[in-house]
Amino acid sequence: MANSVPAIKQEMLDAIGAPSIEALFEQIPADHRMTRELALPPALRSEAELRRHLLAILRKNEDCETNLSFLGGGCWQHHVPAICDEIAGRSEFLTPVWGTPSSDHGRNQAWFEFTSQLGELLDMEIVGLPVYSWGCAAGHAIRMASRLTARHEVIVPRIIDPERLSVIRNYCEPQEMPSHIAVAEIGFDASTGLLDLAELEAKLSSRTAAVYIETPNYLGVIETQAGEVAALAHRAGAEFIVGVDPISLGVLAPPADFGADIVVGTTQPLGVHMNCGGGTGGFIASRDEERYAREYPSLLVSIAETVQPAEHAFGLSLLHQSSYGSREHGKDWTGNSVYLWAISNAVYMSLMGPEGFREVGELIIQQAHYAAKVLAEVPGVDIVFPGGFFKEFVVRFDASGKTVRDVNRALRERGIFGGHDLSAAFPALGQSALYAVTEVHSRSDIDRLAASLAEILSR
Amino acid sequence: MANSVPAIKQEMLDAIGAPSIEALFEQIPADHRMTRELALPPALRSEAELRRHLLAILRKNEDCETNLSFLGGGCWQHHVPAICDEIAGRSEFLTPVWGTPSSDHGRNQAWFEFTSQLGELLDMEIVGLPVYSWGCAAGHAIRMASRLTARHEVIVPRIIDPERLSVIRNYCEPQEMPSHIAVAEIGFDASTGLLDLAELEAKLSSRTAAVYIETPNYLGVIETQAGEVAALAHRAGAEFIVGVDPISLGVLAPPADFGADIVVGTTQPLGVHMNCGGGTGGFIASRDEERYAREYPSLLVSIAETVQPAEHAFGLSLLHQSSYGSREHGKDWTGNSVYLWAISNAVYMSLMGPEGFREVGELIIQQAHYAAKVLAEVPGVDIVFPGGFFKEFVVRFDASGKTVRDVNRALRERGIFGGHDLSAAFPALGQSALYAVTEVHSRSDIDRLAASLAEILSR
Amino acid sequence: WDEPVVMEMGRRGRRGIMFPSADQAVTAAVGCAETLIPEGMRRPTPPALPEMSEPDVLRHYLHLSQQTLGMMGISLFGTCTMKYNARLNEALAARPELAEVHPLQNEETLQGVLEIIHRFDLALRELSGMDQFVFQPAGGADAAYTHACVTRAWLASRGELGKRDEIVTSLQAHPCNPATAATAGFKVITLPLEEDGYPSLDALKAAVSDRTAALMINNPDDMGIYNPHIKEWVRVVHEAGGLCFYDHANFNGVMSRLRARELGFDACMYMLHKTFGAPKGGGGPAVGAYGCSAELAPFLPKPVVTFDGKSYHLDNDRDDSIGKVREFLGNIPVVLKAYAWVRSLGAEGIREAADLSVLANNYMDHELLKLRGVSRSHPDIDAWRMEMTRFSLGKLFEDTGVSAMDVQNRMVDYGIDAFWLSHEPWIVPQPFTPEAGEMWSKEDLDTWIAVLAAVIEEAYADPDMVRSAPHNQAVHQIKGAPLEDPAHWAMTWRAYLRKRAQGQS
Amino acid sequence: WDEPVVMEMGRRGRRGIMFPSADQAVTAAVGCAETLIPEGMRRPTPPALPEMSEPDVLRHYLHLSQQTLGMMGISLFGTCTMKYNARLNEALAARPELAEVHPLQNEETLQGVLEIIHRFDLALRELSGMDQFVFQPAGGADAAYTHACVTRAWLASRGELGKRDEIVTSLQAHPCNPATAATAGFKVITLPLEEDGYPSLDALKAAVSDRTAALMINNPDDMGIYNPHIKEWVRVVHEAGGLCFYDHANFNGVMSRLRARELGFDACMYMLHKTFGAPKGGGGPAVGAYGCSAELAPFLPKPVVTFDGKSYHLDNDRDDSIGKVREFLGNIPVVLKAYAWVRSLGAEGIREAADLSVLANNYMDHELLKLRGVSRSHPDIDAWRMEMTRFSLGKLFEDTGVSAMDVQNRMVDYGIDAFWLSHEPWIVPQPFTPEAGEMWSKEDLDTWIAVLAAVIEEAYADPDMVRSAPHNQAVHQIKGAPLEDPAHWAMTWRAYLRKRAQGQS
Repeated sequence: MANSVPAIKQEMLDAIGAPSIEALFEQIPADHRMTRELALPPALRSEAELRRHLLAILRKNEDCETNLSFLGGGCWQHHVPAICDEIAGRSEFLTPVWGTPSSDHGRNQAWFEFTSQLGELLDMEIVGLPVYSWGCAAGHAIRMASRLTARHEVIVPRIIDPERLSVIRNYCEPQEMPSHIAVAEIGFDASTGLLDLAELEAKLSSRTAAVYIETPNYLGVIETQAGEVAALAHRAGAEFIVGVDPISLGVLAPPADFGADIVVGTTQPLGVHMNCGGGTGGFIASRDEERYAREYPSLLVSIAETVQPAEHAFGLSLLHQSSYGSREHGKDWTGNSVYLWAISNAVYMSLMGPEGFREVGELIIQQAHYAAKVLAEVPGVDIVFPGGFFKEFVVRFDASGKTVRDVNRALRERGIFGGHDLSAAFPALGQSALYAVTEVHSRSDIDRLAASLAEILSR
Repeated sequence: MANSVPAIKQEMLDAIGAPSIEALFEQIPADHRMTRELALPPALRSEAELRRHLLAILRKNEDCETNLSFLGGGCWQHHVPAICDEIAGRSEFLTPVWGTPSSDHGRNQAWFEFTSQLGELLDMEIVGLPVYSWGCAAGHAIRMASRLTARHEVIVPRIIDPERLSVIRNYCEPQEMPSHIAVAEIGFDASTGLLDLAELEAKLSSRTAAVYIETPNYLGVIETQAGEVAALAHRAGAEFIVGVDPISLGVLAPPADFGADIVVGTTQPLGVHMNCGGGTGGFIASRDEERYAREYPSLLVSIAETVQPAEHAFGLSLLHQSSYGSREHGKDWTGNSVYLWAISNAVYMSLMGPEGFREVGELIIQQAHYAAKVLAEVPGVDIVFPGGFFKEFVVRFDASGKTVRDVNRALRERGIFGGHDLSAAFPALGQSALYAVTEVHSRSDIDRLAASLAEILSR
Repeated sequence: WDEPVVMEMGRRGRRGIMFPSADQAVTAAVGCAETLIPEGMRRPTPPALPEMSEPDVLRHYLHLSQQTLGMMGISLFGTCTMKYNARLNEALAARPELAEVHPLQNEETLQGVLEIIHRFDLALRELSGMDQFVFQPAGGADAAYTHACVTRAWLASRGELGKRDEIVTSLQAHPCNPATAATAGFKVITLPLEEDGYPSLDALKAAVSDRTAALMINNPDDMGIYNPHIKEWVRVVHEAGGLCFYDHANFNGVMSRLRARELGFDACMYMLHKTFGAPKGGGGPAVGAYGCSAELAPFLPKPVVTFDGKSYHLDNDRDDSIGKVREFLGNIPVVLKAYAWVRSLGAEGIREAADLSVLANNYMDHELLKLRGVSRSHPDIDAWRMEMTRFSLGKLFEDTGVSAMDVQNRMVDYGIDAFWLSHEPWIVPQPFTPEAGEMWSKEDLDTWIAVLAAVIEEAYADPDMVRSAPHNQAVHQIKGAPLEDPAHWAMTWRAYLRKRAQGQS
Repeated sequence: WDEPVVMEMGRRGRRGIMFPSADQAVTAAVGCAETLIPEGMRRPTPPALPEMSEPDVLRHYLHLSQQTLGMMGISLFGTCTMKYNARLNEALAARPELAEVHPLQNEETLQGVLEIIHRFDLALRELSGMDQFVFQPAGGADAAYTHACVTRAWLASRGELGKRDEIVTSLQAHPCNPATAATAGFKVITLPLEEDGYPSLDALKAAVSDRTAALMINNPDDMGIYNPHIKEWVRVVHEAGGLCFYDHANFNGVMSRLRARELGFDACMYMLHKTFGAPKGGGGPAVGAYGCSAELAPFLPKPVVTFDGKSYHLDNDRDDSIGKVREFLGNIPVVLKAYAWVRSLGAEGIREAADLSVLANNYMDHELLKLRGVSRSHPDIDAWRMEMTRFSLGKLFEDTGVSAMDVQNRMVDYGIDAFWLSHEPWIVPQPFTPEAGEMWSKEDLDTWIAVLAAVIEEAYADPDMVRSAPHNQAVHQIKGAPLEDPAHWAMTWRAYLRKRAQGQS
């Protein structure tokens, strides 16, 4: 620390006329003080020692670069272009907190480019700065819908990430709370993974604030009835909220096209490493209608003129409705989120362009279907929803007599991370796992997986 | 490529009135043309594929982070502070070639800070921008001395890196060339590794342009007679050139103190990764006397005033004497070198300060001696020059009956890179290896080496 | 750089990054992509994204980075404890051993991650006296929200949920406390401040009742004033049957000198992206480390990392857990960086950091109060302030019409990024709250003071010039009104284009 | 940033980076450091280096980086073929699998490095027709020097060393050719240019003799003129008993269209830090890839990488080798980046790059010649130029007194870094040599042209303003005279301090 130098400390003490540093803590009563020294591991003051210590710990991880991974389920291994890391790692973007619209101009512009490009992918005119995660975005969107409709029930699909659902339930508050939003679930067709529309229709009512669905859903299936869901929801006076993986939108229709009012989703696939889940981020988007705009909890960056003719800058809109502006009267709350990743996302989207999103979408969907096909040929393996998916699909091992746990252990021994085990969260699917295939996989990776599974299951 | 778009190509062709791109190559006669397409491996146009391909190759290397390495001999594993990489990797410093003193101001200042800080370490007032390597620096310095003295003989120690000596011999030209500089070698004391002063005195003459020595020398020994060498050289009217490892200079006397006229050495230890030898760089320094200045082949950056009062910038001095300015009449030649590493070096030295250099020097010399001591206790191991060294020392395995090759193979199986095999280059030392110990080693690393050797040699 | 918005850049057909076509065997097996997409779910028109080359994208964002001042100058952004973010930590966090780790990997393959979590948990337990920490909350506010959720679960376990429905806080507590309490469904009672800088004990006693669920409070607050009755406060709330949550946003000045649990608190939170040296990233990725007593630990979000002496485990088998406040384990790279920060300092270094930050603030305080037009909150309290002081430019504003925001705008012209004003509501007029912290050198602090002095002189000499600042930044002062006007705000380029076209028509 | 020189920064006692003390067992075993240093060899006084904190060092160099224009704007630095340097390559080269590799490791542990070298060797063989490449030369000039050394060895093997002592080159060959030839001990014969842009065949015939060791030449040269008689030249030199070396500095425009060996050359060199997309780093680390015929291969610097179909080897057993021109294997990270560049393009991409660079140059040529005061060398040659054109601002200088350097200085005010003037000697007055290359977009080229046009207009309107440029850079125009004056030049801060003190006394 620059001022650790004793002479500097003394200069400062002399300047202020304090007898000692200790004296400066006079406000803290004696009986509030910690009575002993902190017992922490010894300092590693040299960078070389610290580096070595940390690296030795990190090396105890296995990673998806050394191993071949088919894990997905809300966090995916997509290719991260090198310049995403380069830009997000620039000291200028990495280290600041908050300045003025002029001193933060570059960063604010990058944020605006995040919202603008994501808006194009989504066909939506309002995109907020990211929130913590997809689940948090969904939770906020449901609360927005509840405020917009003054209703207190949300309908969600049974096929949903249990973690995300848990987040949503927390945002919906327990039933003892006055603003509690009841969460109703609707089932799915066992052969296709599509929503049970009859059940939806039965559960929709004048109490329904929102219908929330996802496409592709948590088990990978593209929801072909989304337009009908929208019509049903709107007929009931409910908001229609759709969760989406934006990397699918080069080839899949944006939810606005089939009637979504609010769109949420993840930002991680757009140029952010998995980071053991630390790459997670969520977005909220909607049409540019004042009723929606005035319910956003997140920060909103807008382009605006400066005092200089023909010059633009970027500033925060509607800050007053945030918790910063209105404390407990604000819309939910906001705070530090994952704004650095928004810059990575902006870089990613400008590298991709329309063609990049098309190419990556096509490659993913083809490879995922190829994987499903070759796995289906492995004795003992079934594909639960064999068509209509994007990058993920469910693999059932019941016929093999083996558990997912056993299969995955055997795969790990071969340097492969098998799909995420669904047996606890979706017991109806038996011994099933969620496999994700993306553009980082090659055909030979998939063939290797199939061969390994064939070997493992034949034992 | 930005202009690959067919419409852009056509716009440009239209603008210039050319019928086709092919037509633009009209200057090349038909019989000069390659008659077939290039046969290169298929393009990996996607970054993801290219990354995977390159990484798969790189992973075939073993490295000194995963393994415990005691290799040195001209390239050393020292700690590289993270901000050295950060600064050298900044696009602004990484990608430019050459601008004006104003547009390159930041880079030129960083270069001046390289020369200025190295000048403090060396106690020298002129430091050139780096040349390719220590050997190249030595070669140029010897040629400078030859021009300064109009003599054509250089005396070098027998204890010298054979690679560096080969570089020097090339710079000294074969005897058939009119400017040939004869290279005489002087031996060393077998028990101490110090120079044989009697032999030096015998070989010094009015033909001697320069005496070149190194301290610590190639086998690690600090040359305690450097002052006497200086006196002898100067008495003969020769220039005294000293090669030095700058990381030693926090604790060891700078060569200027014992009479060096020109100092050369390596820049790699100052914040540059080994890079499989790609971190190599060399420096040339001297007193600020015009006769020396006017013999430099390298670029020289000087501080100077600008047209604005009280403002400084940095420009090239004496460019006219370089090959750029004078072609075959210039001082040797110059060209692209390792100027980016000069920035890493500057960052390193400003992080280190006097205390950092003292600490690192003390730690290294203590650990190296500790290593020599514990290795000496291993049956079958002798330390050839058991005292007076800095970070390297020679380990002889003759008593064990094993070759260095065998020992090193066995060490490799244990994740250890043993010292560099000297048996071919220094047959007089028997089965010996040059071990390097630096601040990156811990005591337990050294103990592990000793235990491994004990185990290997006891078989 | 006069840098266009990326949406205006590029040319049709240009490519930034490409992907291979599927292997022939893949296409042979499954057909082309269109056939795999269900009818009606294909994207009908491509998104109107820019079409750029890779070098152009890089250069564009390099330019934007250079137009971001932040820590390139001097930033004493109060309450955010601007610290040095060691590049070593960035280099390590970027390694595949962390960056390419999937959160759903088997725990056997996550031993490094879990070890870091566990080791850092132990360090925070030592710093706070709490019994368990989790790092799932993705920011300080999220940790406050977590506390509100934990409070609900705790109340539910005692059959008091729905009965105890009030959370007490103070006017000076960070807005995230009342906001997250309200979002979680609680009523918020905000205690006003007295002359001594904190609410009175009597006010607290009047506020608590059998409806009290929890107290959520900062201490010291961001005025640098320490509530010496805090132990009594905790006792009062506990006696009323509520929990006490310590928002440790202002931990920097008290590190090593007091521990939340020893003061009686049931839970606390630290911001790893502030106090613990991880970079702010302009607002995350962040971590609000949430720690609590053994009594509350069963309610923590899951999983919790455990250590059996040999290996680390993810404990998901926690029936009373509130579940998740965010998917996965938390922003692990931030935890790594915070752990690195703790290890680089050790106990002595942490104490030194607290010492230096309090020393520096009092030095700033002493020098700033010499300036014309500057005063501080609670002038009657003559005790040394903690690591921050709330100042006021009210007098300057009265004298010149130059506001604190105008001063911010002018200071950036000197390479000094905005100071923090104050959270809502303002206690003093035209507030400003610099935080010196332990990183900045005395020279930097002196520069900061000198720049403020210069701007104040300018304000008295030429207020219009200061009010129209900045004058040498990438752009001039933004107009504020359009940002609040539905006809003009434009949160995306497509909204801007539409409104511009409408405005022109 | 008004950034001081680092030597003026910091404060006594401040620390940037620290090292641990030696382990107690170490000190117990060997004693303290001083006792280990031989008498008289201890440093008597510490070096007067700055004493700074780590954040201050980082910030200082970040500031300096921001004051370096380079590729942040548009840089068409002729002969240097400014290219995009893919960040992917930087990320890969920085990985420990390369950065932490020691060059003296056993070859079994270097298989990745050796594979890259071998694969790239094969690629260059295909591009050139040569039989073997080495990457030891650490720059283009070093490759020329290598050729001079190889020539010596070849001559020695034939008993002609000392007899054949002349190397022939042309006035337009890069200065490194005559300079390295001279350094290697050869006499240099420089052929003048004729009106058609290259020396006459007759001049060559007159120059060659039984003293001719080699021809060292560029083609095309950096005027964009291709010598159509080059095959005849090679024949003439070969018949005289000399070698022919092709300096392929200007390879970018002819890639995929011609091969050095097919034209008869015995050796050639490529600059990987230019033509092959590795970054320049402001002047290296660089690689001059040197390739030659089978006849010359025995003389190559050693080791040479070989492949036995299974693994890669370092062949050091080469009796006729010239040994080393630089320690170790070469700048391997640069080789990796160049290999990555070749693989990212493939044969078609390389052809496209050549096409685009020639197209872009002719587009520039066409547009620049419209500008007042601009002409080009050899105006009588109306053929399309190759990838560069040598222009002249001689007319502008005559009309206004504004020189090419003045124009450079003014263009940087517009964010366009200096163009290349010309190697010595100047063929035309006030030369300038932009090279468009394949990376820059047409929009960038148009901007470049527009800026030059604007500066020319300024030169006619207000020549003093242009002559005193730059006006909005970090610093103003440097004074040139002190740089050449022994009383004033100061290549280090300590020299500066001494001379300043002397000047003041």
